[in-house]
Amino acid sequence: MTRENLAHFWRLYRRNYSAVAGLAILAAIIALAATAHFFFPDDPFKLAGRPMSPPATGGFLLGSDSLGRDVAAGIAHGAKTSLLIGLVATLVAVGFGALMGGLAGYYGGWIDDLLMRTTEMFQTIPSFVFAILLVAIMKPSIESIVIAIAVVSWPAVARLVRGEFLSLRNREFVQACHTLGMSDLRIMLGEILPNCLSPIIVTGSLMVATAILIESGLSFLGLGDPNIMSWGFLIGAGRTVLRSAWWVCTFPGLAILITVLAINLVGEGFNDALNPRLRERR
Amino acid sequence: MQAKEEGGQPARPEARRGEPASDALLKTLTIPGKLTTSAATRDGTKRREVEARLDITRARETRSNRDAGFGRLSLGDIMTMKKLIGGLVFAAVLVTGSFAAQAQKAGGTFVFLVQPEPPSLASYLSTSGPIGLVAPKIYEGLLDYDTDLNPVPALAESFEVSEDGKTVTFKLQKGVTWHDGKPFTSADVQFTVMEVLSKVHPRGPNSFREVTAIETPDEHTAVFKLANPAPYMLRALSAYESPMVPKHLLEGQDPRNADLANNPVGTGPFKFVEWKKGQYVRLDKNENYWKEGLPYLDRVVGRFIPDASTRTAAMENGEVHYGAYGAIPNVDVVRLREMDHIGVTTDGYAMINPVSLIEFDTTRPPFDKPEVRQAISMALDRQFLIDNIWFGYGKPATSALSTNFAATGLYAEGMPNYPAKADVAAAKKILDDAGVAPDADGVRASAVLDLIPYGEDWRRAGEYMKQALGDIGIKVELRYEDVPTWLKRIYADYDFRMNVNYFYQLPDPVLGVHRHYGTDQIRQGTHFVNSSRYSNPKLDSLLAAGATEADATKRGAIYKDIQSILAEDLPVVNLFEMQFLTVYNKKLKDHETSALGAYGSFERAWLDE
Amino acid sequence: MNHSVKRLRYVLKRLLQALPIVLAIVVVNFFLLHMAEGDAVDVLAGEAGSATPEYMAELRQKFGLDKPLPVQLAIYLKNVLSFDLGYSFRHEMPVSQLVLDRFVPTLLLMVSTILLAVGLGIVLGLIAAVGLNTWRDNLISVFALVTYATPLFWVGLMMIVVFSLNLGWFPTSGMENIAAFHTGWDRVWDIAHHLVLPTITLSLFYLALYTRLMRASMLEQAGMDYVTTARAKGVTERRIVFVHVLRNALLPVVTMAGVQVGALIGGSVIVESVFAWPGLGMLAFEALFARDLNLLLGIFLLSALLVVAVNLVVDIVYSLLDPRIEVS
Amino acid sequence: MTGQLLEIRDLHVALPEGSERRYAVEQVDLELAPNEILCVVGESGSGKSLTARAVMGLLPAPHVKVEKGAIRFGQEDLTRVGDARLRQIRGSEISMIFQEPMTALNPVMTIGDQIDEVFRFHARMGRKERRQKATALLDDVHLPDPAQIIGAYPHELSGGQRQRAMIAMALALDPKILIADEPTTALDVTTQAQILKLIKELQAGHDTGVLFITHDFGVVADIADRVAVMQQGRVVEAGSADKVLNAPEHPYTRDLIAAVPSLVPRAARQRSAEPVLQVQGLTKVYRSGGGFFGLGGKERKVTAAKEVALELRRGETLGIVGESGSGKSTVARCIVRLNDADEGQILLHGSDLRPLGRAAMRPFRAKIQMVFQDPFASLNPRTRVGRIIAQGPLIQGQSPAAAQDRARELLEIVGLDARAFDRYPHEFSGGQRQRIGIARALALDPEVLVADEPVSALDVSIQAQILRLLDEIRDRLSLSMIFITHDLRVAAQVCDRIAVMRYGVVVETGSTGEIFRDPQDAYTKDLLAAVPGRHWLPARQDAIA
Repeated sequence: MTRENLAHFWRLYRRNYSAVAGLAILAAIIALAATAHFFFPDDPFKLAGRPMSPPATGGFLLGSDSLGRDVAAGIAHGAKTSLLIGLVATLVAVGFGALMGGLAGYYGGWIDDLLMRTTEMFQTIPSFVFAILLVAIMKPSIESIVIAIAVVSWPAVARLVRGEFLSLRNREFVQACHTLGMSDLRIMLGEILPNCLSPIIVTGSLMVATAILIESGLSFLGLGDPNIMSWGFLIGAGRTVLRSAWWVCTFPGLAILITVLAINLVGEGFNDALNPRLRERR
Repeated sequence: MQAKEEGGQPARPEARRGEPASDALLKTLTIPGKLTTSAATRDGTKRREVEARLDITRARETRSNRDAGFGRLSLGDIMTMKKLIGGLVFAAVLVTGSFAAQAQKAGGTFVFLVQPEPPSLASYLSTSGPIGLVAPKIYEGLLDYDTDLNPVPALAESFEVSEDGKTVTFKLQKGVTWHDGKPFTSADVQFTVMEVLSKVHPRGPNSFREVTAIETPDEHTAVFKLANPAPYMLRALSAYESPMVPKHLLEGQDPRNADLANNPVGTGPFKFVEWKKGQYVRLDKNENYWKEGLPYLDRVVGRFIPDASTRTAAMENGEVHYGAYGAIPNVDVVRLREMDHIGVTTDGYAMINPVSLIEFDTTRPPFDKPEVRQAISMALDRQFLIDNIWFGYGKPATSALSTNFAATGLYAEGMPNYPAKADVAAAKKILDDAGVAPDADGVRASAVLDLIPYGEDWRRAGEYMKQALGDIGIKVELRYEDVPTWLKRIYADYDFRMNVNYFYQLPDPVLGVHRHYGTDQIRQGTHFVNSSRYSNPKLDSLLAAGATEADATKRGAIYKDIQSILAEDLPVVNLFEMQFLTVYNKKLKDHETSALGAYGSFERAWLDE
Repeated sequence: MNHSVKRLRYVLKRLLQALPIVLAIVVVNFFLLHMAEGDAVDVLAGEAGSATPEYMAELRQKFGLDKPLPVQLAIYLKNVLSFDLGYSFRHEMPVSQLVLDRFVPTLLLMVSTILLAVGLGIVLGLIAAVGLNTWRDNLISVFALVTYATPLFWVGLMMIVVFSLNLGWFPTSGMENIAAFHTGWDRVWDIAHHLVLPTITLSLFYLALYTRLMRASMLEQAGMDYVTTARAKGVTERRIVFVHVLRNALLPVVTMAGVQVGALIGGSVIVESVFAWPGLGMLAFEALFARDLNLLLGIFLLSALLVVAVNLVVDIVYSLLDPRIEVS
Repeated sequence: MTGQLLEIRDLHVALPEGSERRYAVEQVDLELAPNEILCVVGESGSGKSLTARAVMGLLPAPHVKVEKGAIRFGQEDLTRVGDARLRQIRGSEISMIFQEPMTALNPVMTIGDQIDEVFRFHARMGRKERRQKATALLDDVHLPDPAQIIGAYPHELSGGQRQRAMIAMALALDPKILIADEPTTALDVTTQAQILKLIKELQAGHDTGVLFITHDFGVVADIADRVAVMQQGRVVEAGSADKVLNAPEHPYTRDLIAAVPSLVPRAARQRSAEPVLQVQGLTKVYRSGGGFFGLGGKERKVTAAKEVALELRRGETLGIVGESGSGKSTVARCIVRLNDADEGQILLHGSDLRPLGRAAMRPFRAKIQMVFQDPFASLNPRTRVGRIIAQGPLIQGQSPAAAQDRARELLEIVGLDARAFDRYPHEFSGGQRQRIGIARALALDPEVLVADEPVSALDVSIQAQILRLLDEIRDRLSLSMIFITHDLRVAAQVCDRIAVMRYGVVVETGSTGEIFRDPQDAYTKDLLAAVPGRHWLPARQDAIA
């Protein structure tokens, strides 16, 4: 995108106040993740003080957990992991989904049939159970969680991209490229793909949110990576002491809620700004 | 479901796996001495109140035994039975009479937690914990054991051991019928022991190893013919350990595939009615129970609630009355025990004696050096683990043997390398002296720590250890896998460096301790044995001697030597002695009338509603 | 009559089309499960406590786990095609019986969740769209956003704390009051009572989804030409909303409901776990960690069929709503 | 004036803030008498549609609203009456029909139900009576088998039938005014003629005043009693049809009328004998259904082109004329190898292109290029104009510098500023974009240019410019051109020879002069007869080209 395009985009985007608020929150969370090492230089797993200290006591802003770890530090460091998992899983899912959907939509015929049956298959399997299965098989680690989330998320992207490719491949500008003798690959990547980026970005931004939720669900069921601090980990670790130390579970839960909320708002903002047809509605 | 989503249980040990006794049981044959164990440390007024009541019950029981001319008999006494004169008769005691209701109220539905849902109810096939919670209410054994581990009559009204110890004659109760109406006879005993327990039960082949034949001179007499004397066999006749099963429903089938597994028919106080998978198993009062007037309860329901918080909630608002073996997480127990309607006890686990520990692969660096293992033992704060993860329930380990063995004189005090509080400086010094020096980043060694996948607590423990060992320069990465993966890794592939685990030490070290250390216990593919692959000929001979030594003092000395060696070598570092908790609604009365605790029949339990 | 024959043929054809997908699911999962370390025997032996390698080998033979993979798969597929789901290693019961036992609660939870989520979602979306940019719209939008962003298990746990423990309105868990063993209408009422919290918990996320979709769909349809036509005819706004726009706006919601079924069954694992609801999700979870292959495959098979069936129902509903789609 | 049905006075329709203009409609005065057809004519953006909607009170709220002025209907000012009254008026006293009958009808309601609504909201009638009236109405608009159509859904009808149903609905309660917003634009020419006839017939029978919005002077000539010409939101000229059409005063009106292509074919040109492209026996069948494992249902076949034979000679423009579905576009797409024909030969200088694979085709790509219909869809919105034009040469192996130079040159040739090079397509108007599309096609120095309806999406004045440009470059670059169009007026001015297609078959081929003068095939005759305003010969300053 050029600068003028960006400026145009921003003009449209900022008309949606809640989206601007979402962006601000998200920026704050990213800043938190980026500065985690500055404000909380210690390992977030470090036993920093008296276990189960309530918020604002014992030097713990948001309290400490059952081992005396700082919940605030955990949230700050966990932000990085959760955002990273959300982002990477989404990128993988979007990449793969776009590949499958793009090929299916562009070529049609038996390729479409085959790829779409495969997609359907993945949509027919109960997705969360499948994610659990994958993590269990690959053993809980941040990589396997990312892969599992991506595996259950890509079909939605594939369907979306297929639809876009289907409609775009018959657009005249694409046909013009055919008449110029352009290769399929270049048409797909250079001509069609840029034109379906908007819906992909919108869907992708919402998928980041979903990925964070899935990660927390997996952690809740005990399938998180035990070596890496994430919000899901905090909740999984805190749920056992939920009734006696509400803060251990509540603050990471709120962090997830706020982040997912912010991402959703940003996604809606993207949608409004990128989708001119809906623009007038707000 | 294998555990992982579970939080907060101190252990769901039996829930997850059977008692890993193995063939070592056999060796109890020659163990002399008194083996009474008392697992619980007694504190807190609430428990005391329970005990007071239990004492009354016990007194009553004992009295009735005495009245019948059957003296108080310790387990040790039974074990040395062959030295006793002639034979020992215990006369028919129909317990029912002496238990005529005083305050007991009949009726009501008793709901208890069974966690996780058992795979089946075939207690003759598996010693799996959840089966143990349900099946003994349906099936009965020949004997039962009181809270001091003395045998009391069950399906056998009396037994007699011949002078040479090679013949044991059981006189069976009369008028006992199976739940389907067929009479219970000596043929059932013969079939159960010979065709079922000695063939398909995990421990049966050992318990009944010496049984060559069972003769049935009449319907109410079963004569066990033994190749060698086997007094330990008389400890293994409880409903939990050796349930009597109906011959007419199993004969001619493979017991492993029989329908009985899911539709049990026993002689016990409660009849199996239905099992809603994923919800509950329902047992109703056996109206034709041979103990007249019992049971008091109309109905017993075992509920399966996978989520620990929800289990606590259900206990809290009275939807369930009873949860044992850590069904309620310790953190919630701390809260619940303050409530007026909830009681908590550590009783009922006398026979299992659990200890948590770290197993090391002693064949590969860095843990092939005993010094590294010592340093780890020094660097871990046992009291921290107990206080913060198990919420005060537990006792720091001080030796390879649990302090519960103090009663039998086997436990040795003052072993080195077992501090209750961490001693980081000492740990570092040990490493420095051994030449395990830190690199530029301060890292002396790094390794993966595997965690037993039986609940959140172990993950917390692992997270703590990662920090604690980081302090002495041992960089730890945690690994938490599901049960089958973990079992395979540790016991079949030996693909690990250190592993957090817990074992039952059982009432005698031969049963629960030897399996960690003996060279003969390096058995690839068998779970819960010497996965450290520690092999020390000197220790092997001491273990052998300890198993056969009859004299209590000499045996104590042998075990002191064993503990000294192990305190230096530490192929396994014991962390702490675990205490399991039973949480119950105070409406429930008389639920702890046998040594088996939650694995008991609950025939005398009643609800005060 | 001709119509119903056509519809029946359509249903049959769709089921036939689904067959390869369902089989593919079975095959994929079969291999995935075999990639996992350990097997059912390891778990059973671990539970029993003291199994020897010989005993384990014997068990493997009994379960057929000693055969080469392709043979195992062939045997399984052959059995499946003759409607035999095999025997659960762990529960020592036919898989079909186990799975069908848990199917009813799953269906109950699923149907009530879909009804609540779709029904209420439509109503809320409609209210929001009609009162665009009013406080109602804002309130509903905020509600939808927040529920969409809240982790399920958190909601579930909080529901129990608030509605079961503090207020005592609903039971904490389970499907029935098992101490009571109600029969007849009492039992129906009892189950309904137990159903409330899990349904609300599970449906919140989807409720948010459908509310937002419905709102967007209503707004999109409100800009269509036929709405202008209706206005030009002098039709009241009320009728425009409820007769013209609503039916068209429902179409994407219905489609989405169909797509979500698979996710719903999966997502219910957490809710089933929190509320001890005896559904398929939890059974699958347990089966996975017990490496109870037959059982897990059976569950995948059944849930795949369920998804196929629901999609079929959705398609038929769709064809009833939209005359442009012909069921043939 | 008195006795008017409708008087619009000083109407101002304001656009939302930040728009290009403040008013979409400004100072508009119009009046409509009973039994009169008033045509409001103008190009896109002239405000004609919004004027019509303002009368109905159907301006897109809340952004666009009447700011000033009055719309007097009887005793009332429609800009001031309440919603309830407005609803009463709509459908019963003033009704409206729209351009696109497919989207203007609710897809999920039957035709009968949609007509029924008019009665339900405005008249007290029993269900049975309403149904009878609806059936009668459908009969009035000459729909076949009204009893069946009443239960049909919109998608089950053809475009013309749908518009008839719309008209039936609009006239259900005998309104005083019918507002028709480009009601025939989306229809084929023969259908259009029928619908126009129908509107006129019904209007005459019911004394209805019709406010007819259109961009097409041919249509105006056919039906208008009076004409108002709008430009940029203002009425620039109004008067009787005869006066405005034949003696326009305002320069804008004159320009517009001058831009309408004449039906009289231009003078024949010298013809080369050298065939560039020959198409023989071209057949194309579209298949749908089938699918994986043959489970997708029954296969459906549509023969879009059947044994089509064409010949294009050097320097000439061959027109392919037909209505939608005639297969004219299919033929074009087969020639440029966008579609693969099933049978036949496509001979370019004697070598058959049809069987060539991708790679083998590439060298021939440069020889045949295409110009597309939709100037908005035919340019990638995310690519700069310079790149769009240079792409072809780059693919064909030219150096980037050469390709860029060529692109700049071409921009000049098609009449665009060189600064256009770095801009994006959305910054250009439709006509300019079509120029860019032409430049792209020319970048490869083709011998044959296939233009698929290149001007049908453009306003008439722009259309004239583009046609002029195409003529120019054909001569300048000695191109041969295949020109696909549905518009006989355009064909008359552009083509040397014409092939008429119907249902995939070429029914008649001949020189433009012959075809117009003496059509042989009955269908060609129908087509010619249906051209709107065929009897009107605009006074033109100069003929095109």
